[in-house]
Amino acid sequence: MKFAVIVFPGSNCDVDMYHAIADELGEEVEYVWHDEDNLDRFDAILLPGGFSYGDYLRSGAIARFSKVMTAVKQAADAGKPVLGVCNGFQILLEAGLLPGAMRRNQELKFICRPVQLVVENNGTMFTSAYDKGEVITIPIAHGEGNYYCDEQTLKRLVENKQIVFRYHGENPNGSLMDIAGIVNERGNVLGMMPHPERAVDALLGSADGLKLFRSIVNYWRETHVVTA
Amino acid sequence: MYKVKVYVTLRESVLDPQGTAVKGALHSLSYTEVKDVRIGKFMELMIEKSDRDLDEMVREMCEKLLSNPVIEDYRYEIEEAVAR
Amino acid sequence: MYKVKVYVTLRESVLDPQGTAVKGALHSLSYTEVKDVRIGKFMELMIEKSDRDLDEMVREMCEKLLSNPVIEDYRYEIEEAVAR
Amino acid sequence: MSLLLEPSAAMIKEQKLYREMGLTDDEFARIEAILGRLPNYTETGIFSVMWSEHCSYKNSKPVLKKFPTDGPHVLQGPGEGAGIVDIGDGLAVAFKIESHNHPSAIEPYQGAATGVGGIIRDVFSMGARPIALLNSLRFGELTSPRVKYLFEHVVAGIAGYGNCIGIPTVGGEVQFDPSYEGNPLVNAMCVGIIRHEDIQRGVATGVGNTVMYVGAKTGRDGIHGATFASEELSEQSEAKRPAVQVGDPFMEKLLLEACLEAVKSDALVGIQDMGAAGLTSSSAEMASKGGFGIEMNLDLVPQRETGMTPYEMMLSESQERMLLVVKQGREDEIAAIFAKYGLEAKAIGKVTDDKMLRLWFRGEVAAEIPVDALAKDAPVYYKPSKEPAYYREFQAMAPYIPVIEDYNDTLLGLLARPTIASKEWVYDQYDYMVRTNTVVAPGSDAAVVRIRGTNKALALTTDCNSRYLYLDPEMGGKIAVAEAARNVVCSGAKPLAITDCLNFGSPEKPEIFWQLEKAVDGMSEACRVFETPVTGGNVSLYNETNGEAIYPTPVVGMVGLIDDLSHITTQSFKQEGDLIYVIGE
Ligand SMILES: Nc1ncnc2c1ncn2[C@@H]1O[C@H](COP(=O)(O)OP(=O)(O)O)[C@@H](O)[C@H]1O
Repeated sequence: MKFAVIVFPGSNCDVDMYHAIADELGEEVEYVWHDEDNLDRFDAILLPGGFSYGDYLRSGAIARFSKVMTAVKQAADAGKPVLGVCNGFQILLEAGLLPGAMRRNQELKFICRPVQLVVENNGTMFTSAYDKGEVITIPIAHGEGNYYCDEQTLKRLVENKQIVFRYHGENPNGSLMDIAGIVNERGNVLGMMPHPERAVDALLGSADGLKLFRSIVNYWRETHVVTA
Repeated sequence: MYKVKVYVTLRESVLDPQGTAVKGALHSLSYTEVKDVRIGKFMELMIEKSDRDLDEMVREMCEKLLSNPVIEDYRYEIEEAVAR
Repeated sequence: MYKVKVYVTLRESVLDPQGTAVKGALHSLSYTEVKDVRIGKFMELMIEKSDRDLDEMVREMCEKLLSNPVIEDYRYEIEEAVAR
Repeated sequence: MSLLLEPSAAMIKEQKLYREMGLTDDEFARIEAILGRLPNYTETGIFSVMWSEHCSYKNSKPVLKKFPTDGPHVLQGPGEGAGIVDIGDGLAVAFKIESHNHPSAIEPYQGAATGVGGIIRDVFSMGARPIALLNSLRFGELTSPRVKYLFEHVVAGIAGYGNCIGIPTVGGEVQFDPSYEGNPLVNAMCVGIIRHEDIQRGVATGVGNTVMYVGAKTGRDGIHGATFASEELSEQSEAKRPAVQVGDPFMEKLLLEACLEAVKSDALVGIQDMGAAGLTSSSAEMASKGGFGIEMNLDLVPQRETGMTPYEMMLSESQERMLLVVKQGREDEIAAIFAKYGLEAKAIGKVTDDKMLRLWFRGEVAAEIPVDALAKDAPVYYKPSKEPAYYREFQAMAPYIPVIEDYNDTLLGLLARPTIASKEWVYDQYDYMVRTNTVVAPGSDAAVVRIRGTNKALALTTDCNSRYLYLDPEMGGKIAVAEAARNVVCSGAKPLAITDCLNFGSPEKPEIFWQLEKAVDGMSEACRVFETPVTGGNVSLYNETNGEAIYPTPVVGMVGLIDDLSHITTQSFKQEGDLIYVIGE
């Protein structure tokens, strides 16, 4: 299975994402520069965190116009797993691949710390290795993670079980319904503020994020077993 | 050359944490008369004359990039400016 | 009740990385007519009538809190507003 | 401002205008002698920044000579962007600390942010990949709104820059004391990893080689920042506001990646950050170190504003700029690397053999100065030193023995002191995990950052208890180094070397100069004992408000090596029933 890590100018969690896949997951992975327009050779697309284009104007607002985003849309339309973490999530929102928008954290401060999440939906291709209701520890590091959407959208997110992760205990940023991560209706595009790629090695505090990447690999194996 | 002023504001239904914080700070400075604060963006663009329709172009820029319709509204003003 | 609009802009010689980035993005969206972008803040304050001089009060708030005189300029407009 | 408005050479001399730029009468006479004529306005400005304490260390040089700077593992001692120490496996660690005190007092967010940006450039200009940031902060008591404002915005500025560029801020310290009320200290440290063969130096060599400018355009920001940093803060500081620059961490991220790619090319001869006194110090120092001259055409300098004069361009402290020397004929290769990141590398001059800094502007020579006069041969002063009366008094006092009635009360009281209390409020705002190598996060003794691809890690800390230094600078200096060493050792590491930032009051006062000398004596002795040479640092003098100096604050930044990840130790208690020992006296 082959992963793409998209690198925008100002991405800075690209290296972490790369190492999580290459070193901890043991799968193939390649950096893809923002001006490429073809992602056909990849089975899953990862949009890492960071400050694309300095996060100037609004986080993710400028990156969404990168050439590579057209290819990301195509991959999403083709049903490939697309994961956006932190800034990657913000870009997916700005690009309309996921509903809603981000506001500044309620306390108006950047927050970096490990937080607890509840796996609300373990029926997705990103979460099948978790138990439903499992509480996991994953770090957050963001200044704009205060998720917002209008009421109808929120209702739909709930009805379709699109809310995948919620903050457990204290909500660090003020997001609606303690949302930490959502998928699209089809279930193949996941955006989340916490950083699973920072939780893949117990030496650094937690390896709870590894199951997320394993889920993607499991999904891929299941769907590709015939052609393999 | 035109000077285009764009105002981007949070939609009324969206809570504005920054505005709330500023209101709190103003109160603690004893400006308790302040009942509400909303914070938005103010952009000044210098745009050269071209064949395109300026009004339409500015609207497009606002909708595509300068504002996020999910949470923001925008309005703009166009002034003729003397090239410097 | 008054509605006070405050415009905070970066001083002319101060670097505006945001404006530069937005200009670049607009160019790559083919709006090459855009020659300059400066990004500032736009604030709307609802202020209740009181004994204090409104004009002076707003000026004070701008200088103390709403703008940073080291790098920013401000101006404001006062409108009478109907209380909602 | 048009050139015509600049004072003439004669006016500068007659009206002693050079004094406003911080030059003394003697220094001006010396400049006249060096040039064999009167300097014009641009030249006077160039001399004034290069001969400021900030750039020339003219008052501190004799003191800095006392530091032990050598050791078998030292690959680069003081004098370059950062010191470099061998850590085996062909790898080395590059690190340095720097102050941004005065800018932070005026505009705390941008002052702190650009301080971080500057120290990062110092490290990657050596060719090293920055892997961690630390800081050391001093403020007045948290009771005043002004101090709260400074504290909040300094922390936000450090976070804003480091988080955006994606280098983890892994440690630091904060002390609150009335002596810093009007003059906060903001010291930032950056640590990087480098392969031995990639080490770069800021030199200009090879006649005909091309001088290239990369990064942000030059604006009128920060003109005379170096001189400003070498004066005490006063009411008039407000009027000097143009000295405040705004940082662009996004630009620096691009610059960092591009420079680290460029250093792999053998087309690159030298590279230096445009720090204090920007274009002036980078060009003059590179030429002086290389033993060559530099000629630049200022019309080619990328400019953000229109109508900039040579004076303004040479003294601008616009951030996120680097100066490169590239082999003649290979400019395109380097330009292509920068283009990938959307940056322009622009040829603005060339290396010459006449050891002159020559600047052209609109077809005329705007300045012509021997480079060594600006760098190597800048004046050095041996300031008088005098033991302050307070020191005698303290020494004569009987040792203080506290009377404690209720241990619980005292302990809780101590823990509530902002200086001692948890600093979580601070480090929660720093992305201390990005690049996923932070094994020990802020909150323990030293931070520990592993080195990917090896079984090694680095322990990093900044320390200085300035109250001890005030009471006894020599002993306090020893204690600062010893505290850093203890923090590093407690984390499982062997101390390697230190960088230091000497924050003091005005060296014109003999009592302050005495503090500086004694502190350095103490630090030097401790460094010899621990075998932790000083591989670089920074001096920030004139930290005074209304004639009152801060406590002597020589901040120590120490780097230690952990040979095996299994040696990493943290501070917290691990389980019930474990025995607690006290070691030492
Ligand atoms: N300005 C700061 N930036 C980052 N970390 C900090 C800062 N100040 C304190 N810390 C972290 O908080 C912890 C405790 O700091 P401090 O109270 O100074 O204790 P110590 O005296 O043990 O150094 C340390 O791990 C330190 O790295």
